[in-house]
Amino acid sequence: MSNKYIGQSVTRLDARDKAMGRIKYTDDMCDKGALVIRVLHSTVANGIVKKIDTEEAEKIPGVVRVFTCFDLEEKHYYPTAGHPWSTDPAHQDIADRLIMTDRPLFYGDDIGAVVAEDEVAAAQAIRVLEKSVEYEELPFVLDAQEAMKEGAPQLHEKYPNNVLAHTEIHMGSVEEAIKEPGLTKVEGWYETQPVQHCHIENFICYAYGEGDRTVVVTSTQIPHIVRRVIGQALGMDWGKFRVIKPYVGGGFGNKQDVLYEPLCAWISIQLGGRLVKLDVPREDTFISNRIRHAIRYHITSWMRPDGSFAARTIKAWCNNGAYSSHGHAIAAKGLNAFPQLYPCDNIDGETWTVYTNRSVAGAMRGYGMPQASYAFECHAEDCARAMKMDPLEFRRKNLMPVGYYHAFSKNELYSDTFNQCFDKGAEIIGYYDKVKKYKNQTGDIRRGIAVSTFWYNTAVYPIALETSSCRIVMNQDGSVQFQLGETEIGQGADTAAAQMIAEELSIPVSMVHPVSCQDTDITPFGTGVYASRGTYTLGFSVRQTAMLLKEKILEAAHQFTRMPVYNLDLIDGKIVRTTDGRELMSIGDLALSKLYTTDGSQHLTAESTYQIKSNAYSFGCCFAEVEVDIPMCRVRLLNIVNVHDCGQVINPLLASGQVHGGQSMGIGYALSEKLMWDEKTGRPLNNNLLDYKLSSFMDHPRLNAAFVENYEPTSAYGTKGLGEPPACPVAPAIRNAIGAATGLYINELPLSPHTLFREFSDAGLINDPWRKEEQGKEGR
Amino acid sequence: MYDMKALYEAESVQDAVRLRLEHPDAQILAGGSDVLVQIREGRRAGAEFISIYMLDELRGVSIDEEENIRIGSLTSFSHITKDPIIQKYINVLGEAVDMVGGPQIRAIGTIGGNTCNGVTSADSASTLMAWDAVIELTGSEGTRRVPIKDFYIKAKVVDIRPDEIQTAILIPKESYENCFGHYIKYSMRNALDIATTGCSVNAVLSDDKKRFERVRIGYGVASPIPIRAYSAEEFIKGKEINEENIKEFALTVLQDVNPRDSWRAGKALRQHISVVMAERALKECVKLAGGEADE
Amino acid sequence: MSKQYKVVHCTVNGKEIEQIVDVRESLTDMLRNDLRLTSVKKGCEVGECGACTVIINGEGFNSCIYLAVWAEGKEIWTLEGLTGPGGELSDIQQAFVDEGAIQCGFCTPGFIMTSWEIVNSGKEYTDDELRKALSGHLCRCTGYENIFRAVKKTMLRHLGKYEEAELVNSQGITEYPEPMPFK
Amino acid sequence: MASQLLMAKSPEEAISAKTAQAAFLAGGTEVNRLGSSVDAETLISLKKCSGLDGIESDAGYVTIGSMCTFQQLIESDKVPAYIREAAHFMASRTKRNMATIGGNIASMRRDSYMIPALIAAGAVLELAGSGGSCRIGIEEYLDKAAEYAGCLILSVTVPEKIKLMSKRYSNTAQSHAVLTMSAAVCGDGIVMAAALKNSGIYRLMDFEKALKADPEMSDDDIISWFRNWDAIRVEADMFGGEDYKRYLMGVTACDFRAGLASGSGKEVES
Repeated sequence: MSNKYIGQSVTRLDARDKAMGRIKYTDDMCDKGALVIRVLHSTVANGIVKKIDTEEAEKIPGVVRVFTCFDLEEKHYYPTAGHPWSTDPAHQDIADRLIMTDRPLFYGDDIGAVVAEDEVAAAQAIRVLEKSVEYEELPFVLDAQEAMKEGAPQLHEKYPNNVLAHTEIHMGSVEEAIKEPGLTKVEGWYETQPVQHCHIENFICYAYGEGDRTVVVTSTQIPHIVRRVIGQALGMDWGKFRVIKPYVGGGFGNKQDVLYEPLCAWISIQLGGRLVKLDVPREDTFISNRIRHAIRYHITSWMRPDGSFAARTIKAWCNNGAYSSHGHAIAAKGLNAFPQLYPCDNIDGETWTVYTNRSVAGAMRGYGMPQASYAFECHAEDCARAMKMDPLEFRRKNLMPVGYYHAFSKNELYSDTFNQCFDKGAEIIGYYDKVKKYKNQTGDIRRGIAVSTFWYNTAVYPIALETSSCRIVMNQDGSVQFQLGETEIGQGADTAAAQMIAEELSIPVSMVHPVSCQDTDITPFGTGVYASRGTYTLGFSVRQTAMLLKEKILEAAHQFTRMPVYNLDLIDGKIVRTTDGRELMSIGDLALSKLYTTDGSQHLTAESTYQIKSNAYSFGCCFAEVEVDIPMCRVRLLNIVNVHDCGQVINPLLASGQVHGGQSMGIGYALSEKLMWDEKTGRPLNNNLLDYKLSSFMDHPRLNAAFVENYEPTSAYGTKGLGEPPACPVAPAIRNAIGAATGLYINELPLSPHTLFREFSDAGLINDPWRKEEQGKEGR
Repeated sequence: MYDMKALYEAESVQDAVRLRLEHPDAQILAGGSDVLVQIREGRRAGAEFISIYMLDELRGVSIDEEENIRIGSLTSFSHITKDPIIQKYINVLGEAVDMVGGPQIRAIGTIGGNTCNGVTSADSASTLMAWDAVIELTGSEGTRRVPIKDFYIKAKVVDIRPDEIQTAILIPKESYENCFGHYIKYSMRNALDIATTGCSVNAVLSDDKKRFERVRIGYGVASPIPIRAYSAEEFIKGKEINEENIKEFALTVLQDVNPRDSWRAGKALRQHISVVMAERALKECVKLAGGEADE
Repeated sequence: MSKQYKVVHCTVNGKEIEQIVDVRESLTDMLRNDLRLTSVKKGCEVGECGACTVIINGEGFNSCIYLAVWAEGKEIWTLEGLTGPGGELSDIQQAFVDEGAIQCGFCTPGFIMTSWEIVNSGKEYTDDELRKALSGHLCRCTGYENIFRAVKKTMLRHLGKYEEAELVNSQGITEYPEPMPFK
Repeated sequence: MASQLLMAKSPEEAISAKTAQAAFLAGGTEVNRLGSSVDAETLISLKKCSGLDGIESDAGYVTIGSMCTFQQLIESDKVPAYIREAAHFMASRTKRNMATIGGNIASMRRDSYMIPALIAAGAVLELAGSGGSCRIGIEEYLDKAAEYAGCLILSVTVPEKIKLMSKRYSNTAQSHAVLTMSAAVCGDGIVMAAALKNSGIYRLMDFEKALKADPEMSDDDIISWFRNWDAIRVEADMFGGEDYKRYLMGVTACDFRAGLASGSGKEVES
């Protein structure tokens, strides 16, 4: 049956309020009288805090209290990752963080906090305190492979050689397979860089006492998990906390970690429940929240003359920064994807997650796949070139075939999704003509076009618990409110859920109201949004709950119409007798009657939890066309098209918005974004929005999103993940397009002027007569 | 909220001068797009400030009796770009300041502030340097005029006396008469960015448009303060307009620029870009002046 | 050291305002904390992200690096002022809603104020000029695409070019002229 | 609501600012309350006005500054007991911290805590007006209220040692009194005054004469005297019927006569 609301570009439910400026984010809700907290950060990359002299700071007018790492009576180490908890200790995240530590492990670690009446006094106090900390400085290490070597500084005793985890995969026998004659070996190192989420609303939370409990209002993706972690961090019952999540100004994974909520709650408690607000300045967001894992790959493939893979090996070193946060999950996801994207019988793969004295890496849109996609697709391009095959044809030949089944995750590729996406994208951008047009150019300014794809799945089954709960309450006029554990952070989860409920109950979307701001005291349990699970996961509990409610509605309808339930249905807000199509009463009349009847009055409501035991492949591709100005070492992105198979699209307008956002993050990842540290001092160099080159309006061409809708059989409404996939294929597509234009295929990100100048000089594309002697392999 | 010990608001230029004398260590606040940010970062926190933002008398562009183009020091970047006199005689300055930050920064930022904070990356500085601008300062003893190349002393230090404020920037007639300029800003992104290197070239061609009568070239971020590449200017003076001379002109700039090596950009990259920009900017000037720069 | 206060007289969203401020306050502080106009957002406090943009005497400014005392005698508009008395959205606000130009919504207020200035300027901006005029705002959710569409459509409608406005969504792929040796 | 507030630094400044549309603001319990009887364009605050808050005793008399609050009176050792007792009639401590003696007099409340006692004590007010300052008895001030309305009360002077009794009738400590009466020995006779809610503040001269003429009047005679006294207006209202009010005055007069005669008057030494 054709859908009435699903698949429609329904306007975002909160769009009007946001366009009027009356939407309330955390800072907008906080009372003016709140005290301001500023965190005191370590100014050494590795060390021990011997003493912090707080006397001078405490004298500054306006300073209310100064806390230091020595004020913790008991040290409660806690995990910060936004993962569902597990009763099996082997599955629990590593609990290695303190709200304030006397053992800073990176420049920007939290060693104290100031509470003041306004931000000026707080900043004055911080500047004074920073000069009155006595450290025992220790040597530090910033690179992942360096950190694994003997003699490198050890961050955590329980993890020798700073290796948080090391996993391997083996299939068939590489040793044997490479003995086959006539094989071509292709090898490459691929380097991805640390980047940051840069959501425009910095992390912010405030806390105050209420009865014998503490309320924490915070900008987060995972309110229920935040409550659990605050309890763990403070060594108190989890029920002693109530977490409220107002509208959020972007998260992208940074707010899928528990950041400063525990410290803020603890300070409020120390001050007898006073209202305290902790808002993180942009400079601290860059280094003291979470960043994306920088991963270095070494991939080798042995190709048969017909362009198929005989054997493949992969090694990946994943720089995790100073604390575990999400731990090995990011590296593991990349490794797990390697044998699936380009299946091969003989594969050896291993990956390490390594501690370094750098900002903590956590979840960021793609969760390891943008890095892996860059390595896999650069390597695939290199293999295609080695075999003198058209890159697109090479991919069509080697990519995961239809019907592929992955035993561990029970995922299955039900449709010819790769080819469908390639065809659609090639047609939109005019790929084939442009490939011909741009063959062997010679001028200073050259153009190139290329395509890349990626592997992605939806949600985290079977690696972790996948559950979603929903409550729907019907009002006397037949309209409903619904509550969900899945949080709205700008991706449109509320609107998608409303469309699903409208479809299931057959009432207009205007009668479906989200209770958007989750409150752990009221909202049914849910682990929040991450891993592109939003629409997919909530679909299960929403449909199940809506069906339960419909059952109650039809039973009530039976009471007032005498017709048997199986002859009744709910269509366009009316109770209809299916045998002859007659409309018997409106849903509003029914709801009113059922509530106020003196014979069996009942409030029509339903609530249920659904544990999801399935996953879904969500693939797609990106076509990028670039113009390279070789002398100026600049790349201009002319056109870009992403085609995604995310199953049935619930809301095309919002879905294309998600693709645009992912493309934008991918463009920055490819061309300009990179967090840098001073090798000598371990100090971050560009932790502000001026020196960290986020793409501006003038760095983007028009963005194009297209969809191939293969209904996902395992999904409640045929949907699959779409939040993260668009960020994955863009960087490799741009790299390959630059290669197509200049013949130079660069294995390092970002492809900024610095990188291009060095590579163009080495390759002789740039020859500065005055630099004849110096040109050559400059240090990577 | 900003950490200021005190804020004094000047109502007139004389008032500003009086406040400068009364509060010797108070710093001047014009548009504030740099100073306010440095207060928040801590560098200027807790200082006293004299705000001259309200002095409308220092805004506007005009031609004075000596036919200098007179730009009031508090004229905002966006107003300079849109000003008819600028567009007619020294459009390159309007283009240069139109590359500062974003539209909102250009609405608040002033050309006086941009030059007074003595930063080599200031987008207006390299062009003003290339057009031999003259800085007019007003103090208790009246006004004083300083050529811009003497105004910059060293990084972040300019020739402004304790009782003075900058009141105008003048472009002499012989500097702008049938002279055509082009500015290239090399930065890592196309908006909201500081120049990695800035190159401003202007040229006066011979009447038959075949030779270079005068060429001036200024650089930002090629040394601690904005500079002129005099050797290149000397080389090209009077030379015929052709590819070979232009290329040689571009190479000669290396004798004048000495960019430093930093994490923001390597020395080799800055040198390379300086040469490429010199060539391209000069070719653009020739085209603007109606000459033939053979492609 | 005693605090310095000053009374600021200005019009905000069409209403005469007399507000006493601490001279150290930025205009964002005054608008958000004193006048409770919370549509003005703080993203960086250094004039980079544009989330705090308000219109002062017809021009867009980053209110975070604009002293409150400088608002003396100025006419200021924030997003709250664009909505009609009965809650009617102006056409630029409606375009942001219709074109899916809003996701998390944190950069939206700043973007709409600059867009309001553009579409009411009566000028026809080329695509590059439009990008430059909007380049004072950073957004991480939308990749700027639907914002570009919303602003271009509204601009064209203001100029009476309705058919051309409807074509905006279909021009995703741009054919650029052959590359000159240099631009 | 007043649109302008002036902070007078001296009585002269206060007086020069006093126009028809301006009103003095003393403690503020009357001027600032909701539904206040005072409705002025400008308020002239006396809070910072010099010279109005002292309490001096000199040759058997005490001069109290008009801006002294009721609580200051109570806590002062110079102020005679009968004044402190009257001040206690204002039950709310917080109100006593604000209300001033000058303000209480100037507002001429029909249920004034203070005025009957001042009349009985023969208090003398020092007033300052546009024409300069003068000293008049409180009765004259009350009788010619309109004439003195523009003047500023500077101080109140009362005798230190006199025998004076006061009585106040109200439902609760906080509620308005239906009747407040005071009486004092003056020479060979008694001076008596009464503040009757919704009626007025009276010097009971007629009764004093009647008592003087027939000192042996019986209590019943006194009670019936008051029942028939038609010189003042007594009406029934929420505070009580006419007979009730007249009876109250009568029985109180009896108590005063007995109290003052037997020397057990509240001439409590400080």
